[in-house]
Amino acid sequence: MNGLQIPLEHVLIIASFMFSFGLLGLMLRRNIIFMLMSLEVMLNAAALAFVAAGAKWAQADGQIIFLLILSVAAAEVAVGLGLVLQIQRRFKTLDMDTAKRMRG
Amino acid sequence: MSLALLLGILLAGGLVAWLSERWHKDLPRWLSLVTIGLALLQLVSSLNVLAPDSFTLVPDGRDASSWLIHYQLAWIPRFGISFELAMDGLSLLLVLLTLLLGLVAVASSWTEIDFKPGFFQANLLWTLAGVCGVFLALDLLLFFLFWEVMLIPMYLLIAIWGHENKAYAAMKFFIFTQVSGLLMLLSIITLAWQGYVHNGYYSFSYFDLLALPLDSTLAYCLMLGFFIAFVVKLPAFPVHTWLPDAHTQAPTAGSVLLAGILLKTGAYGLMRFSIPLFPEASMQFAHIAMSLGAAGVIYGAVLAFAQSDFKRLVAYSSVSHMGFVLLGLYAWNSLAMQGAVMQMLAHGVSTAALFMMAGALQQRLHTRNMFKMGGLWYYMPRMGACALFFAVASLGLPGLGNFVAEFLILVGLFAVSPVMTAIATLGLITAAVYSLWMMQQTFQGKTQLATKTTASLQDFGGREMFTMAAMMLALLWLGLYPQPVLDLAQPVIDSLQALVTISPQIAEASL
Amino acid sequence: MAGSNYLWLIPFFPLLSATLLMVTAGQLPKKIIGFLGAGSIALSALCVALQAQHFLASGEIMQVTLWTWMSVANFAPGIAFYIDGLSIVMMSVITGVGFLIHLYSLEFMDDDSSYSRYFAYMNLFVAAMLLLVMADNLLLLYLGWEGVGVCSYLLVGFWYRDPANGKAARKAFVVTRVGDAAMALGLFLLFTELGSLDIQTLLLAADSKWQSGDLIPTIATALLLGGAVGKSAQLPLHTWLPDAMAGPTPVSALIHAATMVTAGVYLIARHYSLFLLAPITLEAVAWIGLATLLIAAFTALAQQDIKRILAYSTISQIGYMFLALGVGAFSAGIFHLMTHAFFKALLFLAAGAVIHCLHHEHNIFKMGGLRTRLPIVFWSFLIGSAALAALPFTSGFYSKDPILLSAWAMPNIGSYLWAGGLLGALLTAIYSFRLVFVVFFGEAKTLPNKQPGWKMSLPLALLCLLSIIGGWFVLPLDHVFPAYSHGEINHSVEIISIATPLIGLAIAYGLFLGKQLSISGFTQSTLGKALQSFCFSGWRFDALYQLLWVCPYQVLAQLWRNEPIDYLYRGIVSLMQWSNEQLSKLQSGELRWYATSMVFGLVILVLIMLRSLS
Amino acid sequence: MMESLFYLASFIALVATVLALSRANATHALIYLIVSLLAVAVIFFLLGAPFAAALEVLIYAGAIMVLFIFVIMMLNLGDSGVAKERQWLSPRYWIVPGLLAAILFGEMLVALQHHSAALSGKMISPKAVALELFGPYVLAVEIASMLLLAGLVGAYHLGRRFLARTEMEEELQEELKEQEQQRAQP
Repeated sequence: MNGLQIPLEHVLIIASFMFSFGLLGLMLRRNIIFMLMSLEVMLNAAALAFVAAGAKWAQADGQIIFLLILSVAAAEVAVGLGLVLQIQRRFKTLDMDTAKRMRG
Repeated sequence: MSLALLLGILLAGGLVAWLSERWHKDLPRWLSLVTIGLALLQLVSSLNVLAPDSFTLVPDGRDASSWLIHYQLAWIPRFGISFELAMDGLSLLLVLLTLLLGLVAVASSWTEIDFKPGFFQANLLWTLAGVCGVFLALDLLLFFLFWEVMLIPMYLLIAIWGHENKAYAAMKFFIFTQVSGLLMLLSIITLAWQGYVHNGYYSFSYFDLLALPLDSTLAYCLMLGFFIAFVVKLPAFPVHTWLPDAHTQAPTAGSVLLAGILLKTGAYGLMRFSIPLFPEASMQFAHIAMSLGAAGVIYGAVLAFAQSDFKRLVAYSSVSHMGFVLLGLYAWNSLAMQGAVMQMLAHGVSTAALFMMAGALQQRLHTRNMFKMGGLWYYMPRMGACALFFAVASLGLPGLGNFVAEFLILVGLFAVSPVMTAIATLGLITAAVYSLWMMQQTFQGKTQLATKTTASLQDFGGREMFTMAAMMLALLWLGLYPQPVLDLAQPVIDSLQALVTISPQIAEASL
Repeated sequence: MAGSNYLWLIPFFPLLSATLLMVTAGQLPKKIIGFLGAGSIALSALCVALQAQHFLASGEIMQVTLWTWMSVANFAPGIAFYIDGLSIVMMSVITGVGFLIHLYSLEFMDDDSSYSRYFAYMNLFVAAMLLLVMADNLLLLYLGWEGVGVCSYLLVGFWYRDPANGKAARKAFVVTRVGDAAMALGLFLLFTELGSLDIQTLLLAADSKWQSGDLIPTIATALLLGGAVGKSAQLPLHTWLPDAMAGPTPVSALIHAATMVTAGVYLIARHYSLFLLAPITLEAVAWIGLATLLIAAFTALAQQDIKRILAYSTISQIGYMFLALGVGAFSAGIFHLMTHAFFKALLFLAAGAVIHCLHHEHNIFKMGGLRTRLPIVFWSFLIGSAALAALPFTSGFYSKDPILLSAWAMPNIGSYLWAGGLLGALLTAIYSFRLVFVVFFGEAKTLPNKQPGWKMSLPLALLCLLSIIGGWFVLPLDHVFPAYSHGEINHSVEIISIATPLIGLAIAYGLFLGKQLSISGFTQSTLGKALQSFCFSGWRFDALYQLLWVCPYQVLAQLWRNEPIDYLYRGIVSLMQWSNEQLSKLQSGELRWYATSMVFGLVILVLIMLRSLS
Repeated sequence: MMESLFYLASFIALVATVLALSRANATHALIYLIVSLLAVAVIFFLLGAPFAAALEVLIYAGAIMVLFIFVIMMLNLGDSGVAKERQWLSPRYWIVPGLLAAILFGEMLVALQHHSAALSGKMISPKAVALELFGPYVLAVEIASMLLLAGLVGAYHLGRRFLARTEMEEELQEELKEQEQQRAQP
């Protein structure tokens, strides 16, 4: 199959945009669920960049890294959502601005 | 070997004293006495071996074997660090002073310490070991090690057994000494590196680093590193503020050790390291150092007069007296340097006695505030007489050690700088003001104490009188026949001057 | 027992006795204390007498070194004695008058609880004073000098439970210490310039090194003069002596009249050849003496406390000695020193007897009519006053007259000095007989409760004798000082000198006894009152010094009390704490803040990387 | 044709992401996120990574997002939560994060500016991936497995406490108590 004929940059720009937007979400949202979602978006963007790079060099490494990212994301979400439940229980809210016991 | 044994006895004695606390709570202080006694014996026996004329030989600054005793053991050969101890007349005098004042310190804490007496005596002995190490070490890194070793037990002494504001005082003491000590470490390492550049091998030995050809700016900076560390310990005028707090809050034995010996390590350091390692830079710096000394003399005396706390007053008087030492060392002639050595010894004894007096007063009256005392002579005449003796000693009464010291310093200084001498001579007047003020507020005048307190006042007992009498005799001896001490220190001072006259411009500058 | 080998015994006896008394700390029975205290001085006096006889017979100057005190480089003072005529005179005065005063003290201090301490201090004082006059070098002299200062401090503040005594003692010590500091500087200068502190070596070296009028001897003598002025209570350091009367009266007699305060005179006389090299200083000595004697005499006129009158008269008489030294009549100065020691000790002891027998009353206007009630004291006082006023044929006359004549003989300034001295003599006569008339004549206001015993009477009698015949003594000073002759003296000058005290006596009689004269009109006027209180306060020197030195020092001490330097370090600590607070605010616990700051850091990092890439 | 499909998918991915992260309602946001993930899966496929695309759909859009939905439902965030989210999304909160994100994006654009390379367009089969994965990358696989195990344990630990005493449970127990009391009273 004769694949896609577009410059690598375009994919990377998309990935960058998604990454930046994920960051924006992370900084903007106070609800921890949205923060986790933003993280997912960022991870996904990184994964996209890897896969694109793998496609550029016709190597499998990109996808392997994607796999690893996937497992990181899964673990992170599992633990993260567990934390969400705990936060809801302790603080009766998901607003991370009220949960600041880590203050120095 | 004999010197290492001396340090070993003190360190091990401390450990044993600590452990002995489990069997009986009086045991540690006896063990402490025995340990110091053993150390003294060890010192004397190691001196006995020497030929009598070796005490009058001028040691060659760069030849280790010309010293009285020299001992070297490889420690970290890769960096040229060795366990190198050596003794000349100066170290001998100061080690003797250390051990004798150690006995005084033990005696002064005889009934004062109830809480963990074993650990107290252990810290006391380790401080002594550290101080002796400082006076003996000739490897710069080993010297730094001992410098720290004496600091930590002292810190514990203040922080655990101190008075009401002990945490603050101990921390202040620690930080001042530590920060300045780190500057010294920096200088030591840079100096050793310069030695590597010049000699081609690493060495931290005093003899290898003496008279390195250094770039003058670098030498000046390195000298400042040493100077600041020593001057903080001395303490000289602008960096003395740890001392009143530390002295005031420390337990009696701690104050005795601090004032009697620890301050002398600063002066010793200046004399042994700062000046000989960087003679040119020190010469350039001499005027500033002397100004600091003169400022300290006056400033300490004025502040001593302003105090209401007995111990604080004595502490500030130490600042004033150590200003004389700084003046003497940088006046750079044998009269003034002899005076500085004498001042170290005489001040060690007189101030230790005054601190012991303060401790005794606090134990009896539960206050150090002089405005709450007064008229104590009536109730405790023996104590009053002792206080009077040491008060007039500290104001420089001729016939006592402090006078000899101050007079020699000032005579020597006059040849160098009459103006400085005039300023420092004002210190004689201000010393009279605060010493007599102290006597008036404590032992003379109307008593401010409740009758209940005065009825139960106990005059000095046998143990205290014995200690005091010993110190009085020491001061009288230093004041009337100081020649043995001067003879012992003279070769060291000669060798110092021999080092200094290496470069001709120094001789010019000293005129 | 005579000869240089036994010289050390002289200061040794009092020193030993003082040490014994201190070590036993009052545990000995009173008899033994008294025996030790007075006996040691007697022994010492005996030794001095033997030595003096030996010296007068042989004329041999004795020099002995007990041991080398310290030896550093070329600085090697010894514990060494140098005995010549001057020293012999001083030693005789110290031990002779000293012994009489000790004897007197046995009774005077009898009911005091600190009997032993008193004699310990007194003996220590005598030892130190002997060292001062026997010293071969300036350092040992300085030891004695400071030693007598400390003893004076201890004895002035002897009754330590009254804070006022302590204050007086401290004042005495600190004010003299100011002079001592100047003297110490003089010592440094002399050593630095001449390379020795041995007095004889030093004087010789000075003679060969300097010309008369050189700058360095002028400075050096000025500094020594500072020490002398402090110790001898001369202007401007005289304020301590009147307050020093707080001590027991025999102390005032011994220390503050006969011996210690004349140490300054001794110092200058001992270094006379050095002072001759500095004519400016020598003239200053004369002027200081004159100013002091006048100011003190005026002040004495206005005092009411019997001891303070005597104290001011002491200051005034030492002023005469300074005047004598200043005009170069050194032996006249020393002669006056000796006669003054006799009659002033006599006066003080008599005053002490009055105070002792009169319930410790000091105010002369509460006394009166004691002539019949205390006859021995009266006669002593009368003789003493006569000698003090230099009435003809008393010892004071023979010593004061040469001083005035020598002053007259001074070129240029001589007549001023003479006139001033004469005015002083007039005032001296007035105040001394004012004292006699007010205390011993008139109606009795307080009745004595006891009579002096033999231990007090005997010294009084002996001192009376000395005060009368002291003028005929010939002092062995010919070889010490250069021969001095004041040449032809106008006879009218001599007659005026003799007549002046008599005029003073007459005025005093008219004012205080016969009441033919009255100055109440003047004393009641505003100006008169102001003048009187001005004189009473000692010309306000105390207030001036309080304002100039004491207050600023106290204010300075209070200002610095809390360590200005420490504010710097506390500032560093505060800065650390402040930055800690600020930085820990960053650690807000807000997740979004962390994220934002991380992104901020990321942005910066990427920027840096971009820059380094391009 | 493939190119336009790529751009379409990209467009959808971007729009869906933006929408997902700017929603007030969590469930809506999640749906948009799933759309975004599916679009990315299409891009993967077009980039020649079918295996990655499949996993993206299965695990990301499938498993992970479902986990999100479960949690959101379990927390039962109601309308009040939505209102609060609206309030938190008011424009002034956007300024600083927006600025930072924009700068970062700009920086990345600058970084990408100079390099220009076409894709190879080659398909990488799952077999190739598997060979690599269990060949040189076997250590990474082990590490990933450990990570997952840790995630599993962590999630279980955190979640179990919650499950043991949920509010619902407490309510249930209170109700039971009330019932018992009612029963006991008459």
